[in-house]
Amino acid sequence: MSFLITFIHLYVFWILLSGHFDIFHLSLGVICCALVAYGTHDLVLEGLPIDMHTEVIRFIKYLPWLVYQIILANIHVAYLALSPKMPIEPRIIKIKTKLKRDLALVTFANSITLTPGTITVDIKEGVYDVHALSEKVSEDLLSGEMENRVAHIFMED
Amino acid sequence: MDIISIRPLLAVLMGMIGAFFILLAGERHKNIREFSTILASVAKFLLVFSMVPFVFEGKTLVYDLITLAPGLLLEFKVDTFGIFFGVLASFLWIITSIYSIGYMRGLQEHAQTRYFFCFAMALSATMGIAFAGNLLTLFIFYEILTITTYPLVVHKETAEAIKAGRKYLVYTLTGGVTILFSIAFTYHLTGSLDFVGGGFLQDHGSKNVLTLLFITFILGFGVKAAIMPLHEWLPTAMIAPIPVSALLHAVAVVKAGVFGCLRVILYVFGPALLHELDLWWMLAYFVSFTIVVSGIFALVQDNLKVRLAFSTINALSIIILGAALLSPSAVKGGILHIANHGFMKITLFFCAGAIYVKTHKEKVSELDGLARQMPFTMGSFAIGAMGLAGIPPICGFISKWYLCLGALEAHEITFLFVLLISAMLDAAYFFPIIYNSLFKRSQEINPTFNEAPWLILVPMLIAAIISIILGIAPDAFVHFFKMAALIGQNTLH
Amino acid sequence: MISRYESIIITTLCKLLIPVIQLYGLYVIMHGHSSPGGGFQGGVILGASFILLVISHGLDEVKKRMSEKLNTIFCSFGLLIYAGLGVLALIFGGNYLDYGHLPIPVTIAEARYLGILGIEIGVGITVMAVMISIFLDISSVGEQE
Amino acid sequence: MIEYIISKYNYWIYIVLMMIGFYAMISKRNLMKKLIGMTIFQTAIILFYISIGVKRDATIPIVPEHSHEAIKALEYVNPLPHVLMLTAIVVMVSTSGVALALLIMIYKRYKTIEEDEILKLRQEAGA
Amino acid sequence: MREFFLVASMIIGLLVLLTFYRAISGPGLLNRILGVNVIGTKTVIILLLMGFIYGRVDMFVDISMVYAMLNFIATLAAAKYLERKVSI
Amino acid sequence: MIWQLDLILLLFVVICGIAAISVKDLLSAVILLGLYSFLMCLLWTEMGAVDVAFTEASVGAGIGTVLYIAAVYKTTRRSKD
Amino acid sequence: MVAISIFIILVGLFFLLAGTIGLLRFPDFYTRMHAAGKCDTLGVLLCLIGMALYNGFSLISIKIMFIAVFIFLTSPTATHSIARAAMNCGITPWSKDEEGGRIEG
Amino acid sequence: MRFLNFILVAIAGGILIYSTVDMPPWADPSSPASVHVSPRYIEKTLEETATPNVVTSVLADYRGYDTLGETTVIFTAGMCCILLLRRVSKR
Amino acid sequence: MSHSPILIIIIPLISSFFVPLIGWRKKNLCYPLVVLALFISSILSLYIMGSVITHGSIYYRLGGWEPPWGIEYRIDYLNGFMAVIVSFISFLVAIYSRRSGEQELPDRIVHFYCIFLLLVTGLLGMVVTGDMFNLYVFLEIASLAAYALIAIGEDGALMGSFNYLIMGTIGACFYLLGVGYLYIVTGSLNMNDLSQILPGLYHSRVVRTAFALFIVGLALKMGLFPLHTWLPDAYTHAPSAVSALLASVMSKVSVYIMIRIMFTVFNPYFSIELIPITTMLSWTAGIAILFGEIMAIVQPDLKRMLAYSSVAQIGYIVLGIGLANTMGLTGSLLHVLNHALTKGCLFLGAGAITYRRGTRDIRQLGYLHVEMPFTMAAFTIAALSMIGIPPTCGFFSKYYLILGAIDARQWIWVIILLLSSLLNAIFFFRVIENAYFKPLGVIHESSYDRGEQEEANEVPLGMLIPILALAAAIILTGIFSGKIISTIIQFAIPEGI
Repeated sequence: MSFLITFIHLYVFWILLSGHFDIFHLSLGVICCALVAYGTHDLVLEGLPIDMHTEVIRFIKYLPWLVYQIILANIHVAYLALSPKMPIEPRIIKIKTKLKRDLALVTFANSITLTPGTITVDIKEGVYDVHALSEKVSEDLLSGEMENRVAHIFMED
Repeated sequence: MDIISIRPLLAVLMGMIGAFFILLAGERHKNIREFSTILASVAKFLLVFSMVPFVFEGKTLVYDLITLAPGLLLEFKVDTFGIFFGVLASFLWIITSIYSIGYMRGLQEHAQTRYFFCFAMALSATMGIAFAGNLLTLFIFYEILTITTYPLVVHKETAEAIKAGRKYLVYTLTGGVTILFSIAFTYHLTGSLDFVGGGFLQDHGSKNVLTLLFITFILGFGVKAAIMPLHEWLPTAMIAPIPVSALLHAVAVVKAGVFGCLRVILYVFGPALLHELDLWWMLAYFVSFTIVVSGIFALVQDNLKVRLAFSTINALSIIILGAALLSPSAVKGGILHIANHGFMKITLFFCAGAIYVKTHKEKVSELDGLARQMPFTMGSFAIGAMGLAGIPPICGFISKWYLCLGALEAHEITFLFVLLISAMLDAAYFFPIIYNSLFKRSQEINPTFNEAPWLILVPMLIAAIISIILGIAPDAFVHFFKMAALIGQNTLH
Repeated sequence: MISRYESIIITTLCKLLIPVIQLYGLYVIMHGHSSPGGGFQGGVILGASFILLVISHGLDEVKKRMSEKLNTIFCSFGLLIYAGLGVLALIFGGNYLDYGHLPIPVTIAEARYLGILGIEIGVGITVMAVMISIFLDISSVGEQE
Repeated sequence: MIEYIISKYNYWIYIVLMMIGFYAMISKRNLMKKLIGMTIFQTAIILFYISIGVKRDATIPIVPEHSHEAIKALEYVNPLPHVLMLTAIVVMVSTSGVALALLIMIYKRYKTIEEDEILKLRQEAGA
Repeated sequence: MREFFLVASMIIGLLVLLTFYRAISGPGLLNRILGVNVIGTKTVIILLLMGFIYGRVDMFVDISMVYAMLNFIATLAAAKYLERKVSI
Repeated sequence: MIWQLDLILLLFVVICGIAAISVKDLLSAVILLGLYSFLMCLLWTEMGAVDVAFTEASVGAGIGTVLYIAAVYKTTRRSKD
Repeated sequence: MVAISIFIILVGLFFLLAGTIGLLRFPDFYTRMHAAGKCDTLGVLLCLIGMALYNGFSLISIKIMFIAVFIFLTSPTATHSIARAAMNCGITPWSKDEEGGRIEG
Repeated sequence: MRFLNFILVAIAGGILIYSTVDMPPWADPSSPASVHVSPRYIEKTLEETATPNVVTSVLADYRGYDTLGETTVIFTAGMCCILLLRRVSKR
Repeated sequence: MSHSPILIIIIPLISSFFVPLIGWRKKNLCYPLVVLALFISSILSLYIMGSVITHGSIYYRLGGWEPPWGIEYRIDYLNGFMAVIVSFISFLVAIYSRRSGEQELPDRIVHFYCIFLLLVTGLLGMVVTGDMFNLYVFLEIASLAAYALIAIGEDGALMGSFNYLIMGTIGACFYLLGVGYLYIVTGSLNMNDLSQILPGLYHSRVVRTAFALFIVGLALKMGLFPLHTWLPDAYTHAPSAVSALLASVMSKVSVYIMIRIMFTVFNPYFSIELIPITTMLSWTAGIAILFGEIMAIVQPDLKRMLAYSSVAQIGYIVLGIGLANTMGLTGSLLHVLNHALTKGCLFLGAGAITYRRGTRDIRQLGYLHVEMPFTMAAFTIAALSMIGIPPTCGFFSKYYLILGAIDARQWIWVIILLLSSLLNAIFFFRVIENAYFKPLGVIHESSYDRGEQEEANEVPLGMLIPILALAAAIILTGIFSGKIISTIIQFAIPEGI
């Protein structure tokens, strides 16, 4: 099962990569994807959920929001960098999270890191160490909106 | 008139085959080892001897083995001079073999296999030198001779022996290198290295170049011929066992050097060229110096073998002097002296060996009254010594006579005097030994009859007797006299 | 450098990335004809994916997927494909490495095309295996005695 | 003169790079530094080769697959140096690999990778 | 349009030059890693821009993608090194 | 060939090369070597050598630097020069 | 379309510039990391989108977007790993109060 | 010693720079390297090997033997590393 | 059999792929495979030599592409001669390597064989190829293999190998750069093609620089005097089979390339008349001879002595090239063969001595002739060949070199050659003296006493046979050197000298 899922995803990727749609290249793709999927399916799908469909859709819905957040924060950081006084107040904040699954934890952590002004330094037993560049971004983070949205994706809310 | 014959090759190989069997027999089967030594030596002598008639018919036996280089063969050519040396060396090997068996057994030496092996190889090389048809072949066997005699020189394996071996190597290899250079240069000049009676270097190269070439040749061969500034190795090498000194340092090795010198003088440069370049008298003066000085050196030596060594140096230079004078009689005498000196000197060395085996004495001063204990030995010694001093009817007289004649023919009175002085010196350093052994008494020596073992005694006596016979009838057996005359004819045109 | 990376972020992400990288490596090998890339580059990318696996998941994970023995076999096998194709051409009457003589029922040019593909695959396999083995050897010296 | 400089500058830069690497290889005492120099050296040579292949106003050496026009060689960069340099890069990587393996062995043996210290250690061991 | 991409790539080149200061002068290892990482990301863009300049972007995408995928391996390795060895 | 980029990149490469051999910390030198390889890759792409650049990209980013880092890891970071 | 893509690329370039300046100006390693890793992310993303737009809808554009995805995946990971390493090495973040006492990574 | 090395390097560099004088100008389309052997590769690659990527076709076909050597180099390197290092890990 | 030029390369190559595979299951099978592969290869090389003699040069197009575009194998007398030397000596060394390998590297024998085969492949590939770049590739195969093989030797081998790696890489890179310089002005990589294009460009600085780069690069690879610094360490500490192979074959292959480049790719007119390279080569070679031999005299370590002697012998060969006349080159080529045989025999003998005695100190070799009579006999023959005693082969090459020097009217080389002969004698007779005529030194720590040593304690047959074969070959080559010259070497000398 996990083999098949991996295989299908990889094959989509292959078709997008390969510009050739003749039988020869497609069958090459089948062989290659099968090889890779055989080698790595246990690795990839270690802790993936059963209801993948919903999660993917939710994740895709989550992306625009994330991009929006990134743009907002980015402007802020650009301002910080370019303003002559450089009004930064770096700090480390700790966030206790309710997320459980690895993937959710990672998504949240990477979202934090992607959002300018905050970097996940470490995760230890459900506590995030986040380095924040200024008070504004840390408050945004502490408001918990992002965590809720991530939790929503992975149905942990 | 060249006959293609495998005999020269066989004669050369015989020693190697013998050596192979010696190695095979090893230390375990002493009798087989020694038997094969003798067998090989006899076979070799017979082979060489069988070629003598051809030479007298005026024919040359030729055998081309392989091409060493384009236009340069490893070739054997048995001409008069070659057969002369070959017969001498192969005959002396027989008696030396018998002698060495006695000597080695008598002293219970170590590493006898190596000894006999190297001996056989050295004789093989000597034969190769004798029959070499060109300079390169000669040189190849010359170097093999050097290498195979080295283990014999260091046979005793003491620090002193090793030192002597080193000295021997340094001298001879340097000589070899010089010869190599000369050969290469000759090849460069002429494109050929084959011996031609009367020389082949005329009209090749300028005068200076040829002079240089001659000097390097003589320096190269002169090392083994122990011409005076280059003689240092010979007395040192006397540390070797007596048979080694006897055969190799009195006959094979040094004679190979002389042989090389003569080949160069007579067959490479040739009398005409040497006259043209005025090199002959340079060489003659050079060796005259050696003759006189070595005689004087010999006088002051206390060690019997070293005294003999200096006597050898003396005799060798006399031979070269004969060749250098380039007059028919001188050449004849010089060449004859190769054989005569060989027999006489080997007698003397055998005597020294016999004395050493019996009494372990090496010093001249210790030999007082020995004649009573070892009459045969001292008798032979007397024969050898008288021969060297040129007293008739021993063979040394004949050669010296012709040498003197040659000096007169060449209108060089100086060299006549040199020869006479050398004879006197010879007498001066040998006769006291004889005198003392006969008439002086010593506490250490037991005056009862106590000769050396027969294996030692017999060869010694044979050598002494042959010396006398050759003195009475120089043309006996293998016609050494006739050969020497022929060589003179062939080369002096 | 052999143990598992302790950060969950890294392990998880690498887990997701590795198959993609591997597939990309294969893509590069297979499409060397019409776009840049080829056996060596693809092989290196494949090797890099395993190196990434070592870094993120530790040595044991890799040993499970690519044992030393398998690795050695791959090392030789890739080159054998290459040299073997050459020998095959030799047997079928061409010169060594003359793919035009391979017994494939297509035109000579296409036979060469396929021959090139074959050797690219061989090169890729060897390069991957060797890169893994070099990295493992270098980074595991003295750690598993 | 200016024209001369302009027409050759690429070659000169490669020489400069190569000399940097060369200097590091023969003059640095740290073995790792030598290896780094070696990489720079080899890369400089590769740069030189690639510079040979460049043609003005030419594109990368991948020809269009289904074009019906005749292919003109002048429109494409010379591919041969690229091929050679692919091999050279591979050789470079392989050499680095072996060199690093050696380096690790040296470190295991001598506990240092400074050449002079190793020499001193070996002299002490020999004396 | 080629000119625009050229200018864009020149601008990024200049940015790389600025980043170079960080990468070379440091201070320290981590800043260098950071600088190199940043340059790596910029490289991806320059590669693509060059593809547009040459007009053959389909050939250059692959290289960029390699960088996008593999660029962080070295960083990870170095970071892992630092996790073990405390002294800098 | 794009000579404007060419000039800039050549300059970078030289600076980077000098930096890589003059840094005392070996790990930094290795990192700079990785940077050097990036720049080389860019340079070669710019000269039209796509395949070479591809190789350098994969080697520089995937294997070379990592190997060096592993080697430094196994040996030492300190260097006298 | 071309104009839009040029505009987007220019914006992206602006963010890249801001990030670079931040990289140069910020006082310590962690803050620089914000500037470098993050401003870049958006800048790169915008540049890529601009180029994809310019290229039009084709497989190439999809590949370009793939590049963006990969950068989004790898960039935070790399940043995180460095940050973690720096933290584990005991580098304390700079803060306004104790300017002198910071240790550089 | 350093100085000596520097001199050595300078001499080597000097010689190399000296020789650039006679090189064809950079990026010259009519340089010998561009007109002698390589044109055939570009013009004939599709016809002879059906491979649009000239580098690949040259690498794997025209000069395929070089590539065999190249792969052997890699193989050698791998085996060398195993030979040098793996004994340690096996014990 | 028309494919034999490629078969001599790919048979060892493919076998080397199989070695690790087989070694995983059965270690014992590796050795026969290696020996078999090298045996076939050497037989084929003989066959090739034969057909070169009967039918002239052989051309082989790899991949079926005609020369300037594809890679071509072009085997003429010079090539074939070298191929025979390389394959035969490596075959003998492979036979030898079994027992010594078992002792020196017991647990790594499989990969040792694999790399050994790769080394031979590289060397053979360098020899037969007719393409400049292909040569570089095989050069690197051989070099990498050599680095690793040296490094698995004893204690000091690591640094030796590392230095070799650095120097060798510089050398190879110079070579590569030279190829590039030729390519930039000619656009070709094929040797034959180059030799036709180049004469018009002889006044170009690029070509001259390329030539200088080749010479320097190859001099580094072969260990010519000022660039020899890697050589003694590497040869001393490498496993004995490896140092035998490296010293006897690998340096010769570099020499071969030098000859090939000087006289085939460039023509003799260029190499001799236009630039003073021959003079420089002969001066360096002369210094190398003296330096190497003087250094060899002071070495207490047998293998180190041999290594320095190698430096000197490389000097001989290069001197012959530097003389650049027929005789000199004949001597040079003959010395390539002779030194390959001789040094092989000497290193293998030294390995055998180490195998039994566990020491390489020359002073502790006492009574070796009783313990290992055959080995010492072979060693002695080889030593005599080194010194240049006829009828061993070393004499003849020296003779030709002297002739060459005389022909060139350069007396200083004559003197140096003659002197070097004596210097050789000094250090080889030191060994012989110690082995034959000196009792076991008191320093010797092992538990031998005089009574025990009288027993022969010869090395195993597998090690002995190659040594004896080489010794026999030394004498045979010496005796038949005229034949060799008239059938092979005189045709191998490039035209126009």
